[in-house]
Amino acid sequence: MIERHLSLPALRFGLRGGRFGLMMGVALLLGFVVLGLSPLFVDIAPPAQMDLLARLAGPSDTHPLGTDHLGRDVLSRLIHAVPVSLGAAFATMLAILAIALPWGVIAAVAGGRVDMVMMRLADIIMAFPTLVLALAIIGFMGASLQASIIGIAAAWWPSNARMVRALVLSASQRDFVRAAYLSGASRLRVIVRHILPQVLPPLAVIISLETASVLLALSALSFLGIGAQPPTPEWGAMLNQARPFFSQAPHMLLVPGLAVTAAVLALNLIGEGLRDLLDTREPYEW
Amino acid sequence: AVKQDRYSVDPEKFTFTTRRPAAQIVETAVKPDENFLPAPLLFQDWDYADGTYTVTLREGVTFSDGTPLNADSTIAALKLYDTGKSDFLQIDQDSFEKLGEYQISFASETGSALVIENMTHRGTSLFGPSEDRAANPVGTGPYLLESYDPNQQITVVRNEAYWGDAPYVDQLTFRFIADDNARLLALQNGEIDIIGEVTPQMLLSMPQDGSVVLHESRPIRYVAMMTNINGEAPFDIMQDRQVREALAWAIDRETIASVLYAGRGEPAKGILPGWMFNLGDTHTDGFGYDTAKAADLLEAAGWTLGSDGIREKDGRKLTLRLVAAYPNVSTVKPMPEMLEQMFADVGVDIDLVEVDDSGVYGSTYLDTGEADLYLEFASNNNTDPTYLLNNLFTTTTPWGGYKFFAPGAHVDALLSDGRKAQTRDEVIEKVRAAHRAIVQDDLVAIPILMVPNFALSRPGVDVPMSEYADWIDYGNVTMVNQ
Amino acid sequence: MVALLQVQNLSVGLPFSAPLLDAISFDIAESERVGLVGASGCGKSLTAGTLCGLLRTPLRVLAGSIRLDGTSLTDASPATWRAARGRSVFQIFQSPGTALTPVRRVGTQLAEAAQIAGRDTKAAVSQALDAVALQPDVTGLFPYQLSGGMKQRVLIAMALILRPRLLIADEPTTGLDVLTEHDILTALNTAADETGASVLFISHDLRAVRRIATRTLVMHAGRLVEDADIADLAISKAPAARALATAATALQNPC
Amino acid sequence: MLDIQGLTKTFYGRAWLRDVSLSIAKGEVVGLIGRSGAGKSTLARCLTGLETADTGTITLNSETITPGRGAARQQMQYLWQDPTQSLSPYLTAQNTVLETLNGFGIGPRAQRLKQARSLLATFDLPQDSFTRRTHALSGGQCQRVALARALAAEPQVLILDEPLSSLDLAAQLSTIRLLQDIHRKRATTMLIVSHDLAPLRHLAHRIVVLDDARIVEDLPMSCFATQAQNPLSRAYAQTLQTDQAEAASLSAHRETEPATGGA
Amino acid sequence: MLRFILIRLAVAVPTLLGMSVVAFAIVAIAPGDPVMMELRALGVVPKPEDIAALRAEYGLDQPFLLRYLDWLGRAVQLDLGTSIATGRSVVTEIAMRLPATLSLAVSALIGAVLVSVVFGVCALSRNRGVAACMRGLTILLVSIPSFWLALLFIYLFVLTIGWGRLVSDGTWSDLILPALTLGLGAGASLGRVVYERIRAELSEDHIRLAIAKGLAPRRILISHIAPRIVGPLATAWANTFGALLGGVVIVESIFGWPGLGQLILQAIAQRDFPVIQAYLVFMGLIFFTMSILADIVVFFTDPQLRRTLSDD
Ligand SMILES: Nc1ncnc2c1ncn2[C@@H]1O[C@H](COP(=O)(O)OP(=O)(O)OP(=O)(O)O)[C@@H](O)[C@H]1O
Ligand SMILES: Nc1ncnc2c1ncn2[C@@H]1O[C@H](COP(=O)(O)OP(=O)(O)OP(=O)(O)O)[C@@H](O)[C@H]1O
Ligand SMILES: [Mg+2]
Ligand SMILES: [Mg+2]
Repeated sequence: MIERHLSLPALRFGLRGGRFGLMMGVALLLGFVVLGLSPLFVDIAPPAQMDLLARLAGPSDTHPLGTDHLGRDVLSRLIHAVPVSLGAAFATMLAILAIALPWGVIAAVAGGRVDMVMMRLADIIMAFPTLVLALAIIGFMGASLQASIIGIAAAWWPSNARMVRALVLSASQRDFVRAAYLSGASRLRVIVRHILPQVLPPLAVIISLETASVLLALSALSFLGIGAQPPTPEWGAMLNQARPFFSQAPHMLLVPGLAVTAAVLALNLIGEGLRDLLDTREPYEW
Repeated sequence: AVKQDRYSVDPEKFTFTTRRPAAQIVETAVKPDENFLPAPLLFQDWDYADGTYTVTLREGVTFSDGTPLNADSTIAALKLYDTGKSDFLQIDQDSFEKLGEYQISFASETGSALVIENMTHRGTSLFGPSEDRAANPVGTGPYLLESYDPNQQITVVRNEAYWGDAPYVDQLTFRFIADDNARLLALQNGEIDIIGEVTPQMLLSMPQDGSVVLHESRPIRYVAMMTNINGEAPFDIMQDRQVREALAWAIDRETIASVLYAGRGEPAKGILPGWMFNLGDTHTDGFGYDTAKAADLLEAAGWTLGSDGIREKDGRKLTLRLVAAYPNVSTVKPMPEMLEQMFADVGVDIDLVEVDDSGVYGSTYLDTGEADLYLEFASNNNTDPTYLLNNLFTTTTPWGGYKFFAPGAHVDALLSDGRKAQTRDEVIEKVRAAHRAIVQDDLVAIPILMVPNFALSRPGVDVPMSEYADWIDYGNVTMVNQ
Repeated sequence: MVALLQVQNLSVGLPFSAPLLDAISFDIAESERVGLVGASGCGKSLTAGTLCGLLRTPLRVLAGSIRLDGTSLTDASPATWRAARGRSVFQIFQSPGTALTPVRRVGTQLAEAAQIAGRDTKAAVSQALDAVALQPDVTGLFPYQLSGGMKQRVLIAMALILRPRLLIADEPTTGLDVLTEHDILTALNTAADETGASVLFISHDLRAVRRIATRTLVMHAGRLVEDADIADLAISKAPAARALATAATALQNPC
Repeated sequence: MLDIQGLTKTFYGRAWLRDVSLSIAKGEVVGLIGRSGAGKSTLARCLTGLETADTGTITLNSETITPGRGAARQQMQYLWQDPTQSLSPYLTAQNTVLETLNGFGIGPRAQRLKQARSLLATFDLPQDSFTRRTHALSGGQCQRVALARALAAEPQVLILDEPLSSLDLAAQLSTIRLLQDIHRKRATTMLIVSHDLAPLRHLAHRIVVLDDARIVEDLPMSCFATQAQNPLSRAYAQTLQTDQAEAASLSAHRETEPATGGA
Repeated sequence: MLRFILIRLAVAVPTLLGMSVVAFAIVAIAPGDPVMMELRALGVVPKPEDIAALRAEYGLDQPFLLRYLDWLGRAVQLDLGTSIATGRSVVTEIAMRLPATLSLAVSALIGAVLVSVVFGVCALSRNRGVAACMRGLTILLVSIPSFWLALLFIYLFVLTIGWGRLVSDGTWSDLILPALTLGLGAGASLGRVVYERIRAELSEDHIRLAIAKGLAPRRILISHIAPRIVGPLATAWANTFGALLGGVVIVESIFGWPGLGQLILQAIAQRDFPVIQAYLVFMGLIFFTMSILADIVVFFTDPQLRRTLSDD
């Protein structure tokens, strides 16, 4: 009869698939971090160094992943793109959270008319397809990585604000939250000590899944040529440059494509894995 | 296949936007000859004296609706043109006079001696009277509009009543494929026969096994960097001519030419090709590739090498914003990245902006002067020798010109004198002087390459190329047996 | 005579940790009504769930055997379980509020049971509703339109329709007021009388157990500590059983 | 002392409380019974500000109060129907009580932790459970912590929503003892909501029956069994009698085995 | 029912108005003068009078609010202005492209829904191997960038095997590859939702009762789980449809599919302001229609909601 809120058995006996996935995801992400840091320790050709005689060359000893249309080393570009691509995704997510978190929390806590107005405003932005709104914003700002970060963040935050609001709302309706207020805790303390701890774990899930989507969106923009500008090494931009040569030099297309997929996969695995770990529901088996 | 549907149904905008497809349906008054001098087409003969043009029309030409081309219909067509928003010819509307059944006269609003020369521009094609020029364009050309599927394709069929030599091809279909890559792949895949608007990337990635054939004209398009000589800080570095010259010496044109445009480009000394208008190429000296000289020039200008390999002066880094946009990035790609590398070798840091978007280009960078260098790919696609220089480098155009790279009064004077000069020689004289000022003395345009006009086709197709893309005669494409 | 349900040395728990049910053994004879009592969290619901094959995943049977009506259900295939459920064993759950599917009408859910039992739908449903003193028109209602007591009676009606050999009732009256509790227990007795089913009645309240059963199993911390007549609990050797009896007495007597 | 006048509450067009008036004297313990869904909890929640009544006034010591606001937040404390759900899983038992002491500024700051611990100790909670979080406590222990928290606020009125129904018998018994104890020591005014009359015999001075959103009976406990008029009240009185009869059968053994008495 | 829709529409009005403001403002406050843009694009040498005349024609000399009200007034009469680039009315322009985009988005959605059910249900399979594989595949498909997948498909199916064409003119056979590209990723994301939803239902008490009754898994899925999850799923479908409409931008340009995506890309590049505005408004409208449809599904599948909303 006694239901536990944070069923710890799940954490203790986490034997579900999520565990494995989470570990894979973390390993992949760590792999990217190591890859991104490797230029500090290993001697790697500068990403912009051109070897115009060795253009579009396939994998070889000197260029393990081949060269691009300007004879630049694809591996080096791939590695130097790690901080750019992942960094941009995290920066975007940060920007999204910077708006969505206060927006969602304030709307949920204030309730009533404030909540309604804030959510209507979010609805308005949400009604436009994210990518298109981002395109429009970038169109007016001029193409650059910063512009696409701003564009994506501006078009993306409302859905996250909604999620945050829903989380805070359901967290604040728990009996113990209202009990804490009635037995003397100040509103601020209720938010910080009783609501936030409930919200953080699911938020971690949302953040990693959303960062994955943001990474996809950013690379899509770069692929369209309106995100990161050459010669900045960035996976989406590398794909954009690889496109004309994709029948001649498929490695140019495969390598960054796989990198994007792996990075997005890592974030998704982490998100799903966390969700599985936090999942207190235990489905019946039929 | 061509890149974009520029067809507009707005009658007032129609003239300038139909371009290639409409070129088969309507004709201009004159056409460019080998040396880019106007040659007779609908105008048989013309004469200019004391500000008045007297024109004799070709006889026996009829519009596709049966209206004969005569003094009345020609004046109507020219007036129709001028009622549009594109007052490009600047003909004095009140000056039209019918001198005979096939003879008219008119005058220029601005006293220009080059109105006829400007009539080789496809935008000035003569349309016959028609209620709806979009659905039913009436022209004198070799083809008739068959069907128009907006943004997808335009099909034209042979006009059996054409006054001139009948074209070979019965029917032409122009497909619009915006994506450069898709255009090439579609050609490779046998879905289309010819593609226009060929980019260097397409040439780089073009299969070398003969499954795609390259057609080219004489070099006509220039690739050059316009320099912002009137910018405000932080875009004021290019005001120093020494820096401009240093950059000019830092470009390895030979390498670029051999890598890009399938090796078909040539290192350029200017932005007008020497063969055009018999300009010759002795009036400019050009710049070689000499990094030491470039470094010396920068040193002399006070830019000394910093520890990170980037030059600096008074604590300020030598970072220049290079915008590559006109007419779209894909026409020059990947040249900006190569330039960036070359400038890095002499200690110049480039902040590269690629915008595939003339709108942003104009409003964000060009009109505001918020860049140091503007990489452009264009040509004097007109038989008016002053056309390009006047449009880009004077302050006397109706919109005030692109003030950030106009050298000033002396070039303004040269070009306006040139436009009003009574003899062709005098015109060319002035153009040479202005050209030299622009690309050599004042160096507001750093020339890089001179590039032909390209088309790609499947094997077995011979395309009669023209330097001027709008004048490629697709109707006379021939099949050659191999 | 062989008992209907034989449970031997049944242990249930998470793998690699101390079992939550520890070597439980008991029998229930045909048509017998047995009570199962114990403090909160001692493993009563777990026992009931195990008997229906409704353990949630990481939990599982660690040892022991269950035989129902001659069939062994330990390590049975899903199909065997499916065949046993409903007709051989059926359970009424602790929380009536959420037990019925919210989006389907009560009638449909009862009819579904009739189909499983292979009985004439209309007759069986109306007969069952009558037996638990519900109006026939509840069939047209959705669960949210019923009170807790009515929902619990619908579940008992479902048991009447299914006619299982063994009916498990897991605290069917918790959260309901005493008056409703009284009605439910009456209905449960009616159901058992009509179908001749054996009943395992689970509760922490001896008073409720007394209305259904005499023989009572007492659980404490996952073990079965007593199996006796309800009246004998107060003199049981097991302290847990005695505590229960004492508490029940103390609560019912004015101080 | 606590005076409720004309309280009305409707949800979705249906009235769950209709013109409910009730006054409770200082130190009095009132039992509120009724069938499931009669509106008992709704009444209790209206008194603590968890719901806002549509109409009606509540006065405490002749001052009109808004439940859950201002001083009323401290003066009226509420004990949730499910004690485990009303304790934060993020706080230890002693921090839960400390939060209330801090929140209402009770006692000198430096003394509060000690105060919290001694309060918990008076509720028979073992020392080692003070620093445990609620998920490591049993249901009965949770309820004690919740009670300790409510009393830490030093309220004038304590409202308990079915304090027994989620507990097993042994826990019910000890909770009753505890409440009796509290009342003896502090003479706190209490309103106890229950759906069963039996346990209230040990606690309540007065029984109020709520049915169909109205108060239908209001009698002292001592004469409830004999004087109740309303059919529902009679039915409740009836359960008392059958219970007593059945209890007799159990106590028979008790007399033969006196050693078994415990708790 | 009708009441419900009316209420829903009434609630939507302020949001729709807000949307129109955003659509209008995004363009109005954008830097750059559309008139100069247009003239430049036309290669025209304009006189200042021409510029002024053109500005007046587009009403650009009016204050913002006036322009907005005027635009809105015409918009409700379905007059969204004239495309600067083509001179056609914007409504015609959109109507011309809409069928292609809708057929692409709808077929991708249908495919995605089917795929998602397969993914979702298989991921819950009792066979742990199958379940793990399905979940893995779902996550993988969610993670693959659609544009990259499109290029791989082109490489594989068009260039290597020769099944499709690159230049599509809107015929059905040309739809398969783009729809597949769009649908797979969306299907995988929806599959996650299906999986989550079914899993949530499977831990509900009422499913426990259904199992205890002895119902077969298929019956439980169809008659106890499905009616509970179609509501939330419909909402997810509506959102996915919105996302697909955004996603077509890239896929259309890769496959040369003549739809709205190409239109908007071009319009943004050319600053064809009336088209951008109309497109944004239009997308908002589609989104709204979809979410109203989803709400109707929710309304129909939740008896309690149905009662409460028709009660008062
Ligand atoms: N999935 C699980 N994982 C770990 N422990 C569990 C799980 N399910 C139940 N338990 C534990 O098993 C014990 C027995 O639980 P059960 O639900 O059978 O108790 P109960 O006797 O029915 O109690 P109540 O009277 O409160 O219903 C409890 O201590 C509970 O915490
Ligand atoms: N926030 C709410 N919104 C809508 N209806 C509500 C709300 N709170 C309570 N109700 C309804 O009011 C009715 C009375 O509820 P209340 O909790 O007061 O009953 P109760 O007498 O305490 O019953 P129980 O003995 O089951 O606890 C219930 O039927 C419930 O559905
Ligand atoms: Mg239980
Ligand atoms: Mg209640």
